[in-house]
Amino acid sequence: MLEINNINAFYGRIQILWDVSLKVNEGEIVALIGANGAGKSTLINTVTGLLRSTSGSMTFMGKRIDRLAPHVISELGMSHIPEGRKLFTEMSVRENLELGAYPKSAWKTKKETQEHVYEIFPRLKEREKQLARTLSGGEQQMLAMGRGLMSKPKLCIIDEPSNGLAPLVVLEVFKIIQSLRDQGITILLIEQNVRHTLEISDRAYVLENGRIVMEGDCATCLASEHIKKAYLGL
Amino acid sequence: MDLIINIVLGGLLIGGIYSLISMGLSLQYGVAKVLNIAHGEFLMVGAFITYWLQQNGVDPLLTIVVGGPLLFLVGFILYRTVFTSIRLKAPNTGVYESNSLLAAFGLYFIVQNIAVLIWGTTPQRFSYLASSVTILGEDFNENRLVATAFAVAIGAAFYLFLERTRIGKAIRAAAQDPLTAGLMGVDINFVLALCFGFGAAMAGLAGVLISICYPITTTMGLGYTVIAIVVVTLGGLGSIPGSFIGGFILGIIGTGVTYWEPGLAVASYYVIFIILLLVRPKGIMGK
Amino acid sequence: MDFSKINWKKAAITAGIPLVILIFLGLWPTIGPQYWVTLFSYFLLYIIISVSWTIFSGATGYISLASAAFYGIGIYAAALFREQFAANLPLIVVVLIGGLASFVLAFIVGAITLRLKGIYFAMFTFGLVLLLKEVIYYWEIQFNDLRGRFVAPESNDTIYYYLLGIFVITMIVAYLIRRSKYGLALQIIGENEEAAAHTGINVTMVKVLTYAVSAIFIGAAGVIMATKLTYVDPGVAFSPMMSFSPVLMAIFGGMGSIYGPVIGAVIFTYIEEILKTGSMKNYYMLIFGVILIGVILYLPNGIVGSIQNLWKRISGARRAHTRG
Amino acid sequence: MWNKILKYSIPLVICLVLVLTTVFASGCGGGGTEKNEILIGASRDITGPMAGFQDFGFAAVYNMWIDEVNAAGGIDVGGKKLPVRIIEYDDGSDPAVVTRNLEKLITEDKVDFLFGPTGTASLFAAAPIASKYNKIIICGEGGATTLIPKLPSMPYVFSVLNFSDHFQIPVFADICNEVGAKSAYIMYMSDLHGAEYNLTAQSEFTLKGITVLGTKSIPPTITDMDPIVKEAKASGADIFCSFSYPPQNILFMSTALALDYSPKMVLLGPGGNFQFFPLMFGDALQGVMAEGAWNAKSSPEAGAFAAKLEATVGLGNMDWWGAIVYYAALQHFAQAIEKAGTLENKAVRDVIATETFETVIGPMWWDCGPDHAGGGLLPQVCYAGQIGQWQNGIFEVIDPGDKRTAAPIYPKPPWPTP
Amino acid sequence: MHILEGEGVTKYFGGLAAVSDVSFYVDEGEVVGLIGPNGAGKTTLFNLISAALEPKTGEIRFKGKKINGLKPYQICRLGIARTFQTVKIFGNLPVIENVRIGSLFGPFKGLSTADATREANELLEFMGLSDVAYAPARDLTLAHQKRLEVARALATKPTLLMLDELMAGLNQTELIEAMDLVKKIREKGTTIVMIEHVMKAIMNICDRIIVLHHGKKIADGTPQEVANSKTVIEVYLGEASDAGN
Repeated sequence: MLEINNINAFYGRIQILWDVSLKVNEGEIVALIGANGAGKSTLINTVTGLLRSTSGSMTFMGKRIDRLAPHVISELGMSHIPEGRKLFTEMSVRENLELGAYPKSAWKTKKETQEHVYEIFPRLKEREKQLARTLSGGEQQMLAMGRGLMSKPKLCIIDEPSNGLAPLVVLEVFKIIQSLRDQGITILLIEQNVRHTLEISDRAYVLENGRIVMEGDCATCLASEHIKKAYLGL
Repeated sequence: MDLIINIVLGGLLIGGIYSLISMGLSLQYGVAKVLNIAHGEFLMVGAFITYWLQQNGVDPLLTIVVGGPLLFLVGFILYRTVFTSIRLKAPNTGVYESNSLLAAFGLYFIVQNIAVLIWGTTPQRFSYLASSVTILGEDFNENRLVATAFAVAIGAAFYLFLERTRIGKAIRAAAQDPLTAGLMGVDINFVLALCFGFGAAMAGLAGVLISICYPITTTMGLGYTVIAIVVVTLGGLGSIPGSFIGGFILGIIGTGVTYWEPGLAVASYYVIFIILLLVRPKGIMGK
Repeated sequence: MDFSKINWKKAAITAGIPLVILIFLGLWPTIGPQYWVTLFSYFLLYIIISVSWTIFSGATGYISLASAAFYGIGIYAAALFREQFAANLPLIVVVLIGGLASFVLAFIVGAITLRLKGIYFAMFTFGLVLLLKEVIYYWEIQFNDLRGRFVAPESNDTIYYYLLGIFVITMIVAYLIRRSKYGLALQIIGENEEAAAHTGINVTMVKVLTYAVSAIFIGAAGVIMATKLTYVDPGVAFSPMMSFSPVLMAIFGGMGSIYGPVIGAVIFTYIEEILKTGSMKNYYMLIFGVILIGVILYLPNGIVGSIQNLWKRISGARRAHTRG
Repeated sequence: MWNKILKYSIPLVICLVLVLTTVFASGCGGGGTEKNEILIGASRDITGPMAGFQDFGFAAVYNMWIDEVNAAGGIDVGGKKLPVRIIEYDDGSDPAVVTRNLEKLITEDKVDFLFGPTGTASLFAAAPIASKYNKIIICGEGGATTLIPKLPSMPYVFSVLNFSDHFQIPVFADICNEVGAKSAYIMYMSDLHGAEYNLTAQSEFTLKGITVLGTKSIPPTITDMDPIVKEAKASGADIFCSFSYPPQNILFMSTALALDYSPKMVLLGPGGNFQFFPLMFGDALQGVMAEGAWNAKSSPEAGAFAAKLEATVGLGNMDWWGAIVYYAALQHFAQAIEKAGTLENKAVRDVIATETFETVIGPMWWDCGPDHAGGGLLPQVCYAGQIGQWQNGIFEVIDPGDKRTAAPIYPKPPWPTP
Repeated sequence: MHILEGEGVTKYFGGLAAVSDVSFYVDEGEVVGLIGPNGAGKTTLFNLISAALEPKTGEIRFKGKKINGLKPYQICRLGIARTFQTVKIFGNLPVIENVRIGSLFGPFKGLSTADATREANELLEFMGLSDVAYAPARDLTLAHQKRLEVARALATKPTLLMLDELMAGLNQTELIEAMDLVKKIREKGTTIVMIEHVMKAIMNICDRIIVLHHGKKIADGTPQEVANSKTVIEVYLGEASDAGN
């Protein structure tokens, strides 16, 4: 579904990504793991079109996307749930969701999609009229995810959903991610909470210093000495 | 009591026009991040188009249908050609803001010069609904009443547009966080150009209404720009409702001070302005 | 310090060129035609103002629009102490008073606006200019039955040499600040104020003091110009163009080097002169506006910055060529 | 090779620039030694807020005058007829730029004489510069009493226009007494012009038994006059005085019409006496007064001049305040040059300051103080009129005495219904 | 002797306690690790100590003297230097200038220009950055930028150095180099507090570890003690327990 081949990317004059290749198949949860500053955000920004790669190619749903503007890519069915939620804090829950359905195709069916999102996150329905900034951390994450679903995406990129959440809430979030997959949404999950991520994912890539240093199914990764030492603190 | 009625109602009657100008600037400055020094020039152009059409027998209020869309188009094209290019070339927001301020200055010079060449600098006026209406025992200009009604209607229509429509929501989202709005699939360059265009259109509409009420000159623009900057600061940068309310507040303050000492009316705007910046730079509606 | 040969040559050039220019400027009233002495006075005035503006705003990125306030304070110092037909203080003392008054005003403004960042600082300083203008207008009319005041005129040469003196001091101070550790501090405050504070810089003190010092020259220039204008009123003294001109000039010339604002000021003043008095005088604002937008679109680093970039590209290409 | 060129190019470029500047600048300063024209310089408000005056003020008159003079072959200077040419620079009504423009005109363009700029503030900026360089300046629009004590030290400044205590307001107070107006409300612009008119009016009115019921100053930036008009209406004064400029006078008229404020007597400042006012307000202007007046009925000469001016600038640009005295001053000026027989400023000035010549307003001379040593003002007797009133579309002179062209209408009729 | 002490330090952000009633100490010569999940309040605590923020309640003492209420530059001149989670170098300046700034302004009595240059060269040598001394700082790799930030902090002659996620984003080799660096700095006699996510580094270098979670201190002890603490494991590995609340 998403295929990234040997891309390189720079911030200013510093090269951040070095020959990164990555593949997401339909119906999978693919985990992208890496420490702070490993280049995960840069990779995502490149995929979503905020940053131009200098070489390499990216295809999504069989279409080249490396030179497309962010809003065009999102119209193709890719949704990015950004790190730190990035909600429109001065707008209501409902308006945040509506903005998620901004692409023209999604806007027409926004009422039904919204009902669907409320089914997944019943708590959002209760708080429909509240301003986004008055929500708790967990609710905000749910709103961010709900907003991401409003465009009826085929691929959902979820960036650090557990960031700053209490453990119980984290579990809930991960459960929801699994249920999304069950509804047929492909997911690229970027996380620091390595253990949980690997438990729910199908495959994983490990990004270090802008390079993919390991890829494979999650059991292998969990068993790897490198992962244990570097990320699990064992 | 008479005095209070006069101050409050009189203030509201000027405030409507202030609101309209300021909402326009708020869109250009709060969302598109262009401190448009030429804002008042669009107003002046709107006023003179009305004057010119009126001289040729067109009802001034009908000009709203022509002037608004025309200036919207001008603003939209200006943003797409000049300011988008400045934005894309600037390494950060600070550089974009200062460069677009300078470009707006250039625009100010250009528009002003063209207007002087076409219309000269003699003050102009025409008579429209020039009679008075008695409200609560006090006389008020009928044309002010009509202008304020139109200003409020235009303001309310625009507010509904922002609240209810897809593009309106995108504009509000872009005002808060343009990057994330982009993530939602909003074409930021288009939305910002739209904002600039709407800003110009509102200035133009305010110009139409001003020409109905007051004498006009080709050099009046800058004064209104300064008032708009004060109101936008008063209401909070980027807050459209803030600018709307701020306009009325400034109108009332201005009228009140005029009753007491007209020579200090303008000074009082600046006093409010700099005190507000010191005490509450986010404005009355900012958080 | 590395006292290698190249440094000496460089030092000779860096000290020599200003010396040549200074001698030229010093002799100008004797070799230049009468009006060109006046024109050069205006060059010097705008150089002083744009360089002073750049000392603080160019380095820190805080756009100050209060130049007109400092200039106006200087003008009013002259109006009060160098009146026509009155017992007056010596001109040099009034220049000092003007500079000092501007210093004090800038110090107060700096101290109370510390909280304001970015565009808010710019707006505050601009509001201040407008407020001063309105209040002084009101005050003069209400309490002194005056609109403007007459200032004792000075000869063109006196005005020129005073401006030249202020210009030299301004350039030296700008150069020293740029070279000293305070210049460094200003520059890194502009880059990252937070990190600067945690590196041991008293950000508040550096900012307020430099701002106040940079205002001295603008105020002093105001005193001198008042003797040239001979009639001043608040509209002349606090003309908003005096706030915008230095910004336009500095950006036009480029703020990366000390020459940028100088070149910007000279070119700007000269273009204005040609346009206003030439056959295109009815279109000068139009042409001026087009030039302004053109520069922003096509020379975003200013004239000096663009030349430097070009220079780098040429010398870079040359180096690459040598290597290849 | 390239290295060296690049290294030395900076000082080379700088030296080149310096040399070129000197050469270019000295080239600019040159000019023919043989005089074959009379060069007059003026800094005018071509683009600024007062640029309207370019069409109907002093500029309209002197342009017509120059055309006339040149059509007649020029001014006779020592037996040789020299044509007149004017150089105008734009000052955008910024007095600071006026100063700079005049210096350029005097020192670079080497003009022989100067014509005044637009507006009182600019005139005040121009007068000391003209004095500094000893250049004759004939001033048009603007002037204020503050100038009078300065004039002895400015012998080259000749200010044509009449201002506040310089005869207008005393005459107005006499008219008020004549028709029986008893009380006044004064609105004045918070600048020199307004403040002086206000002060003079306050003392003149008190002197002549007219009560001042209210006084308000307005800033030049005023956009809304409702509060003042309402207050004036409430005061019930017989007379309303607006000592301000055309934009404010227009604003006052619009506001008064809309709020139906029609006092028995309305006196307007500049603008009220220009022909564009009746074009703008039509019948509503019946009975409205303004300061400074003349019309085609003032004298046969004035009638001929009015016809000539109207043919040149059009009816809409007629100025019934200053035009005739500007023209008279120029006629006087030309005769003074011919009499002096030179363009040397000192000689010409002495003639201007002492001689009386026949002009469109009759015999005209300058009041230059004791021994004719200072700058000049026109004596009261030279003016065609001080106060005018619109009567059936004509700006009638209503001064008591022989200048009067029609009797004042009092009270003025109420506003016509729209 | 406790070189740095905190007592009941509390800071709210919009009603939420980012740091809540935290008491801690650091002894002279120690290397103390500060760990906890994202959002635990570690960086906030750093900001409170370095006076970027002011605590709502509680007291922070340095060498026995109360330091809250001082300005950041005063803290720096007292001898507390810090680095930032997201590097805050002066990108347009050459590397050596970045370090010189530290020497010129940081110590209680700033150095002369010549001394500062000499010292900067020494520090760059020490940090292994001599090769890039005249390059603009923004052109450095992330690892080098982090080192540069440490060098700048050291130039202010601190007795206490606070490192915020020095190891984040480094590869294995760079990680080992960074760990060596910390040890070297410590050998010079500088006390160190470090926020770190890389467990290997923390376990390896630190004498003592303080664990924060949801703004509260939940553990304080030697690496072994912390590693064996049930609460810490639960919090860190996200087991289903309610340890944080």
